[in-house]
Parts: sequence; C-alpha cells; structure tokens
Amino acid sequence: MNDEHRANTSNSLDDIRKIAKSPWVFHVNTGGCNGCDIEIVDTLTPYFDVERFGIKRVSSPKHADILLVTGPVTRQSVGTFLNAYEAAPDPKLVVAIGNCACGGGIWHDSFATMGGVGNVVPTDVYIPGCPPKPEALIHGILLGLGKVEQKIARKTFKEEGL
Amino acid sequence: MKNILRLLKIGIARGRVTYRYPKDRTPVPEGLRGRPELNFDVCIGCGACVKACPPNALVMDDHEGTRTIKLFYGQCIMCGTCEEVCPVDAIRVFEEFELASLNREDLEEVLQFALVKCKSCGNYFTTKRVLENTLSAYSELVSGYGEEFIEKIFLCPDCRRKDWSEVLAEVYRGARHE
Amino acid sequence: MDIITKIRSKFPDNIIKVTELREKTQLMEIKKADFPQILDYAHNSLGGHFMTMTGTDYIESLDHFIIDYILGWYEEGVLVVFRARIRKGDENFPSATPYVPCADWYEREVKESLGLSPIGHPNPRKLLLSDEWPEDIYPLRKNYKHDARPPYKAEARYPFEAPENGKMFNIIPFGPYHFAIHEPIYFRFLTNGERIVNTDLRAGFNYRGLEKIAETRLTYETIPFMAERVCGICGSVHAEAYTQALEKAANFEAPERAKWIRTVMLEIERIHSHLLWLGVASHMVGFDSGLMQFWRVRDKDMFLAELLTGNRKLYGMIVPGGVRRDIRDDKKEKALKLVSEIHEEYEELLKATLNLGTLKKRLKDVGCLRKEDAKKYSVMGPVARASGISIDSRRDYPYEAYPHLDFESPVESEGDVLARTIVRAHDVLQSIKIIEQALESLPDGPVHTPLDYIPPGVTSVGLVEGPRGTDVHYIITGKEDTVYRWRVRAPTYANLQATPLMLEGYTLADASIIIGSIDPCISCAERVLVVDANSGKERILSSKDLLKR
Amino acid sequence: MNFPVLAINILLAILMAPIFDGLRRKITARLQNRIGPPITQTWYDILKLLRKEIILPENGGFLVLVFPVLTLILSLTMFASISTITVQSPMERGGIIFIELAVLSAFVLAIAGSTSRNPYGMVGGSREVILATLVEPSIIVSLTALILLKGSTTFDDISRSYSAGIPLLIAVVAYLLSLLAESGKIPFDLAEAESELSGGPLIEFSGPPLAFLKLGQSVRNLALYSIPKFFMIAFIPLGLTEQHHSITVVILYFASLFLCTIVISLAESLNARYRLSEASKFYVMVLVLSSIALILSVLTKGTS
Repeated sequence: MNDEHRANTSNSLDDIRKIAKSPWVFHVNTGGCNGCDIEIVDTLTPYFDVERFGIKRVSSPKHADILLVTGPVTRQSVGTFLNAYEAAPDPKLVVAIGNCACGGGIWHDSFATMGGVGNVVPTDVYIPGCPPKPEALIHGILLGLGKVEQKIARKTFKEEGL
Repeated sequence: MKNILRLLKIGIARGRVTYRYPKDRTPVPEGLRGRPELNFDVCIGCGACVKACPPNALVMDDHEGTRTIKLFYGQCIMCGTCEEVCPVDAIRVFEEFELASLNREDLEEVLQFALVKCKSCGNYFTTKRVLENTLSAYSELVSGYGEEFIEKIFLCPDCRRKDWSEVLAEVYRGARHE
Repeated sequence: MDIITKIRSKFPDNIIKVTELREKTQLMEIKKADFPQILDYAHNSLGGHFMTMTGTDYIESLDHFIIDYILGWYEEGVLVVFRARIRKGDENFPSATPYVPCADWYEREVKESLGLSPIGHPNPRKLLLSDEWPEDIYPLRKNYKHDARPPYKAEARYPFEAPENGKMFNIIPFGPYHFAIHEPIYFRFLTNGERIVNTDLRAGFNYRGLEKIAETRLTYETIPFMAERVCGICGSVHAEAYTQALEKAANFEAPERAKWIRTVMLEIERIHSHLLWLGVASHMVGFDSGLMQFWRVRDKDMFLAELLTGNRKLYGMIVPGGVRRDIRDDKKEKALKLVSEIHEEYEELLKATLNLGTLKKRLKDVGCLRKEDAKKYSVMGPVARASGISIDSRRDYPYEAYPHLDFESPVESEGDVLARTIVRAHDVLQSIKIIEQALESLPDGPVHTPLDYIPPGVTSVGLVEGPRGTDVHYIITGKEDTVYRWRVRAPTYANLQATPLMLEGYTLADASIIIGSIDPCISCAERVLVVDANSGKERILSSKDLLKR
Repeated sequence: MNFPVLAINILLAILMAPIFDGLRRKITARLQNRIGPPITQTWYDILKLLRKEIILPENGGFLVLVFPVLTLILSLTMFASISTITVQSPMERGGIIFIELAVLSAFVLAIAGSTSRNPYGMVGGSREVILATLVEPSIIVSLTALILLKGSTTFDDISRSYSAGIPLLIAVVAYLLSLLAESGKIPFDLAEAESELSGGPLIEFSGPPLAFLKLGQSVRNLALYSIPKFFMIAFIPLGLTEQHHSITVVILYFASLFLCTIVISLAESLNARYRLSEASKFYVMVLVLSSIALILSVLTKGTS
C-alpha cells in the first residue's frame, strides 16, 4: 500500500480500512456507452463474482461506499451525478471506470460533455480500458481499497542533452 | 416444479465456475488488445501515431527545441491504430490490462525528443531521430545524388517546397508512409 | 405497382424530381409544405416503416438547409428518401408528427440542433441537449465548433408535462440512476396507487455530441471507432452500419472473407446482447439466479469475442474496406468449440427457465403492444416481431454473408413481454446456427482492401439488423476525408417512443420489466420522449426528491 | 424472568443472526455457480455501516434515527422471549410475547419507510404493510395451533411436550411458507425490491441507522427461524429426547436454523419475485392451510 499515491483524495488510509471489508458500490452512468456498465454487472456474475470481497451493488447512493462512475459526464447528467455524489455518506471512494470517465475518451473535447469525472469531482481511482476487462475492474477496486499494488507508473524519457 | 428441479440441477451440476482472481491468473487470449507502450529506444518521434489516434490519447507538443509526445492511458481506447501506422514499430499493444491507478499522472508516458533546425530558415521542424532514420534507411538511394542533394533533407518543409526536387519528395513520402 | 409510382399517381403535381441513388433506393425531392400529406400517405396508407429523419446545414455553401425523411418497405426491400430544401431566413417546416407519430423525436432533434422549427409539432420541448443549454446555440450547424462549451448553468429545469386538473395522483420518479436500468434515463410516472396513468420522460443524459465530432475531428478511417462507442452492447452493429453506408457511397465491395467475418462478429454480438437482456430481464422481475445463469453462459460468448478480436466488446474489428483481424485456423477451431459449449449450456438453461412458473407469470400479458400501434410507431426488431410484424433487415435488406446463410427470424403474435422474451431467446439459437455455418464455410482470400476514392456529396443509408432492431446510419460524404453529415438512428430511438403505450395501465411493479422489454440502449438513442397527457393533478414532492429518485 | 438465559439469548442473537444471513448468501451463491461472500460478510457490513457518516433526509428528521433502534430493540426482545439453546425459557408466556412482537415489528419497518417522504420509501412502506397484513395472520394462526397442541404458551413447556400428529405437520408447513414472506427475500421481497423500488423502505437510511435496521432484520429472521424447533421436537423418538434433553435441544435448535436458512435460500434462488396480487393469492392459500391446522388442533384437543 503506497500512501503517497493517495495525495489527491480526501480519504485517509484509516477511512479506507473502515470500508475495505464490505464495500458497497453504487453505479453511476454519466453518459457512457454501456460497455463499462455491462462489465460492472459482469463482475457480479459467476465467473468473476465480486461478492467474494463483500462487494455488493446497492440501489441508493445513501448506502454506497464506492461510486463507480462510467461515462464522460455529459452536461445533462452533471446535476444528477452531483446529487448522487453528495448523497453518498463519507468515507467514500470515487472510481472512474473506462477511459471516458478517466479522461473523456473519444469524447474528450465534445461540446456536450465535461470531459471526464476528474473535471467534476475528486477521483480516487482511475481504471482505464475500453472497456476495462472485469479483472481490471476488480484490480482497480481492490487497489482503491488498498488490497493490491498498483502495477503502472508514470514513465518519462528524455533524449540526452535536453 | 419440473423446471425448478432443472434449475436446481444446473446450479449443482455446473459447479463453481468463479476465477479466484487476483489470487489466480485468469486465462488471457493471445492477441488481447491491452496497454500500448512507446519504446523510447526505437521511437523516432515522427508523430504518425499522434495523427492516427482517434481519441487523441497521444498528443504532441513542440516547444523550444523539444518535442514532447504524451501517451495518456486514461484516454486510450486500445484500438491499436497507432501500432498499425508506426513506421519503426516503436509502439506496441501489450496484453496487459491491469492499468488501475490512484493517480492521473501515473497513467502517462512522456517522451521527449530533440528537434533540429532548418538549415535555411533556422526554425525547428522535425526530430533529430526522424532525420537520422531517413538518412540511414535511404542512404543507398540518396547516395547517388551527391552531397548537395542530402543537404536538402535538412530543410524544413516550407524551405524545401521552395527548392525541392521531385525525387527527394518521393523519398521523404516513402519514409513517412512505410 | 411499385411505391414510387403509387406516390406519383396520388400526388402528380407535388413531386419535383425522383432520382435513383442506387438499386432499390430512391431520392424523391418535394416541397417542404408537402411533407405532412405525402408522409401521411406513405406511412399510414402504404405501410412504410419510418426509418430516420435528418436535417443538414448547407447554409455556407448553398444558402439552404435540407431535410430528409427516410421510409422503408421491408417486404419489397425498398428505401425512399423524401427531401426538401429550406431556404435561409425561412427556417421552419410543417411538422409531420400529427400524422406520423414516430416523427416526434426526430423533428425535435432537428429543431434544437439546427434551429429549424417544426410548425404544428404537438410537443416541441428539448430532446437531447441538456436543460441548461442556451436556446440560441445550434451545435449541428456547420459554423459551430465541436469543442466550444458554453458556460455551465446549474439552475435550469426541464419543463415536465403537468397534467390537467383532476384527481390527485402521485409522482414516482424512475431513474436517472435506477438499479434495474444500467443507463441514465429519467421517467416520471403519474400513479394512482401503484397503477401508472401517465408517463413522461427525459433522456439526453447520454448525449455526447458524437455526430458533430465525426463531422469535424475524425476521418473516414477513424469514425468506426467512434461508431462502435455509440453503444457498448451493439458496437459492431454501428460500425457495420456506418461502413455499409460508406461502402455503398463509394460503390465498393469488401473482400468475401471479410464479409463472412463481419457476419460472425454481428452474430456474436447478437448472442451476447440477447443473453445480457435475458439476464437483466430476469433480474428486473427479481429472478436473480436468471441473471447469474444467463450471464454465466454469456461470459463464454465474451471469451469467444476476446479470442477472435482481442477485445471483449468486439471493438476495433469492422472498418471500411474489410476487417482488421483475420480468423486463423487454430482460432477457428477454438471458436467452434466454444460455440458448441455455448449451445449446450444455453439450451439446458433455456429449458429450465423459459417455463419457470413464477417467471412466466411476471412476463405474460404485461406491456402489451398491439400490432396496429407497433406499425404506427414503426417499432423495430424483436419488439416488432413480438407484435406479429415480420421484419428483419438481414433477410429484407440483405448485406454481408446473410444471403448465403440459412436462418429464420422468429415471430410471435401476442405482443407482450413474454413474446419479446421468446423472440429473443429463439433468436440466440438462430445466431448460434449462423456462426457455426459461417465459420465452417469461411471463404479464402484477403480480409482488407483499402477504399481509394470516396466521391463527395453522396447520400447513402446503411441498414443493419442489430439485436434491438434495424440500425440506420445515414451519411452524406464530404470533401476533406470526412463525412459532411452522419446521422445515427439506433432502434431504441424508435422503440422508446412506444414505451408509454406499453406502460399505461400497468403497475409500478411491472414498470422495470416493461421498459426493459424493449431492451433499451439509451446510449444509442441518447434522447427524450413525451407522452399523451392524462387527466390528473400532480402532487408535487420537492424537486430535490424527484432528482434523488 | 430467567436473567442468565435472557443474557445468553441476546448474546446469541447478536452474534449469530448475521452469520446465518451470511450462510444464506453463501448457499444462494453456490446455487448460482459462484463462490459467494465469506460467511461472516453480514457482520462486516454491519460493522462498516456503524462507522459511516449519518446523512439525514431533508424531511424525515429524528424519526429516521428512532425507528431503526426501535426495530432492533423489538427484534431482540422477540428473540429473547424464546428458549433457544437452553432448556429453560427466559420468561413465562413467551409464546404470546413472541406473536405480538412478530406482528408489531413487521409494521414498524413499514412505518419507518414512510417517515422519509421519498416516493419509493412510501410505496415500499405501503407494500410492506399490505404484505404484513397478509402474512401475519398465517404466522399467528400456525403458532396458535402450536400453542394449542402443546397446551402451553411458555416455550419451556412447549419444548417438553412431545405430542405429534397431522395438525402439527400442517402447521409447520404453513409456518415455513409464511416464513418465506416474513424474511423479506425473493420471491417475497416486494417491499425492498431493488429492481423496482430501489430498496423501498430502506432507501433513505444510511450509516448506523441502516446498521441497526439490518441487524434488527436479521435478528428478527433468526428468531423466526428458531420456531420450527418446537415443532420438530415432537417428531424425535421419545426415549432419546428424554435422556439427553439439553443436548437434543441444542442440536434441534441448530437443525431448525439450518432448515429455515436452506428453505429460504432455495426459494430465493429458484424463483422470480411475485407481484402483490399473486403474493396475496399465495398467502390466502397459506392462511387456509394454517387455519386447517388450527381447526384440526382444536378438534383433537377438544376430543381428547
């Protein structure tokens, strides 16, 4: 568990421990194409079965510990998304699923979107992929809960003499 | 009732199918399109992938003698177009999919290249590596035309257009599109 | 007598010109004032299926707009494009909605995105743009930039239909984030007890402005990647429909092998989509094991997709000119084995679930759509086939390898949710059959040959039978390596307009499954709908309540 | 009042109720071909909820806090009234108390849902009331049959009475069937129906109040699961029971819990949710069944 990665979130490690054993997820589609949404449901089904980790999909944001956000956040969904965000009690994790949510994806500069979840609310975990495989989703959620290590790191290269 | 028993039978007979991920690895089919990666040792910074990328996950920025190519996984749709257009096979799509990150910055790969100045007007126009690549790939072809001809490779497109010979234009286009 | 002659003889003086775009596709130019009567005749008397409608901005080059209504006759395999010009300064046209109810959304969309007002439209509210979008900015006009974002105003509200005075009813909001529907759409039910008396709905949550991006930022080559992302379930269908339209415009035939591989892709997608729906529908009526079991089988289909394309959603496979990946022989063997496993597990499961007492009770006689209404609203795909209308563009507008394959298109006549379930369930078996046939007799040859010239200014329509019905892509080719106009009409767009009819009179308990029964793919449709108002007075809960389900 | 037994009961309730809820989830998962959550999962859920922030709905006020606590107290009292792993029952006339509390607690949850003026909460609350009105009579009638047949309202005496017979058998079947609805799981989760009503009465609750509600519900369920023990005891060979009464009671008690858990998870995983109209038809049948048991038991008692 590398704490320095958590710099941009409001949740401390202690907060995360509180929800780590029983993370209830609320799924918010902010204008995604359905691909990621279906993979979220797929993780609940027999082959991947995230209920092993106590993950349960709930129907009200008031019960949620994790908000799984898909989609580039369209202008029409900003209001309802913020309502859902505010309704979820602390501590909560915001997980951006798929590259639409991470960075706006192919719609990043469209007039009708806000270009990703990060532009609307603070985001804790980014799960890129189009759509992310169910395994990648599980990995991302467990990463947010501090149960696995991050496998990717920023890479920078410079030509000599620059 | 018969159907209930049938369903019960499926439940019992099919057994537990769950993969114990992340403890066990799940089967990954060959040729999965996962994370693309730029190989800095090979990449010449020509920007072909940047042009081809549908979601603009690859962006290019020239600034004061440095060309920065940034690959942002958070925008990449894993289509593999970049791999197809790369002239030197520097970008490859790997079968890697666990890309989750706690940080936006960790999803970036940044490559910086030195740019070269045009011998005529003095503006930066392409990377050193693109020139080297053009020279080495087509040295044989160009060698017959003498020193004066090779000099013209070091001109920016604008200057080249002014005094450019048809033949060299063909060579350059060949290098760009191969 | 063919369709064109019939229309000609009925309206001898109103038709300016008829040109043949390509075989069985006619372009009929008329005056805008004649739209309502000609469409009324073509749709209601001649039985034309409403396919799509678009507006295109030619202000900068030619000083006018054009409006196209496209009707199709499945039995004859004919398409007719009705076109009229709209001069600058006179930016309106007579609405056809009073005669052809399914034109409702299309005309509203043209109004807000291009600023052409449909005169006499019963309900000219916003459709796809957000509530706070400025009234005088029309994003699909050519002088609007795709990345210009007007400042966001938080306080805007959508003008929901307020019922007239009368009895007290409750307002029950449904969505936008509802547990059973995985996409944001917002229904507002007026209920009497648990009985639904009126429905109003607001979509547009999924509107991402994709047509604009395609017309500006993308090229012919990269549009398929966006077309796929119209929808995560029927991605290939959209890529295929776009590709088909483009290839028709360029008079290009893809290599044989590519055609067969495309067919396999489309059918894999149909299986996954229908299994997904069967699972979700089970979940909607509280049969969670159904969700788990159907999705267990579905996962095998996803493994198959992953094996053949490298992506679980078949993304990045169909492009203009062919497909991007060949099916190697060793992969073909593995694929055939997976297909037979799917077949076995699916039949076993279908036997157990389709006649399960408690499940059947929930599906039977719910959400009925009569054949006349289905025709009137031009519903598509399984919804139409469950109401006894035998339409299937695989058979009626043949494309790719379908003419060479042996399959049937199941039809039921009851029109209730159970009928839709049965149609889909049997469709899966047909798809399995098609995949097996196609894989076994895959022809040899290349899988991709580039399209070298695409003439500008060509109007072309691609029709593909998606899992939800006919997907219609309309393009006008452009000059600079990109389309001038691209209009996506997903089947859900047509089907959603008919949901209020299905919902009326049923209870709240059935609302999920009725809405679910059209297999809504909101991201495809990305817009709003409206309904006939019923009498009744609303008892307003707070607006906060409405937003927070 | 037998305070040591009372203490044992309450401790047992709090410890074991979530475990049996976890067991139910595990069995359901297995029938759906997956691994499912750890058996202690419901415990983790409750512990987590206790540590979450409380968000009050705009117009529900403090009632949102009162009802969950009330539900928990009622359920615990209900559980405390029966003799579980002990031979002695904690109080006299436990049977009456049990029936009263079972009915009361069913309505408390329904009212709790209506306190928040959320439309789904209200619809869920009204469904809960209707369902309770339908089911509670069958529970009352089948338990009354039990009490009549055993000739006592004290659980202590009930577990020492070995009279068996057809009426008892009918009563136990009726009881198990009403249990399906009482436990609020598929096919009778109409009130909380997530895909229809997004959680119904529970929708506005969050954090600790939700934890109390969840714990309350599972304790209540466990209390209801315990009852078949008193029916079953009659079908054990007499000699065996007499000699090792305290052990038999423990074994029977757990057998009873497992039986109910299995019945409920089977029903949950092999059925679709009923509509209110179908559920009411079903429960009219159950009520008829339990009434037959009652009439028969009156007849048998009357003639003997």
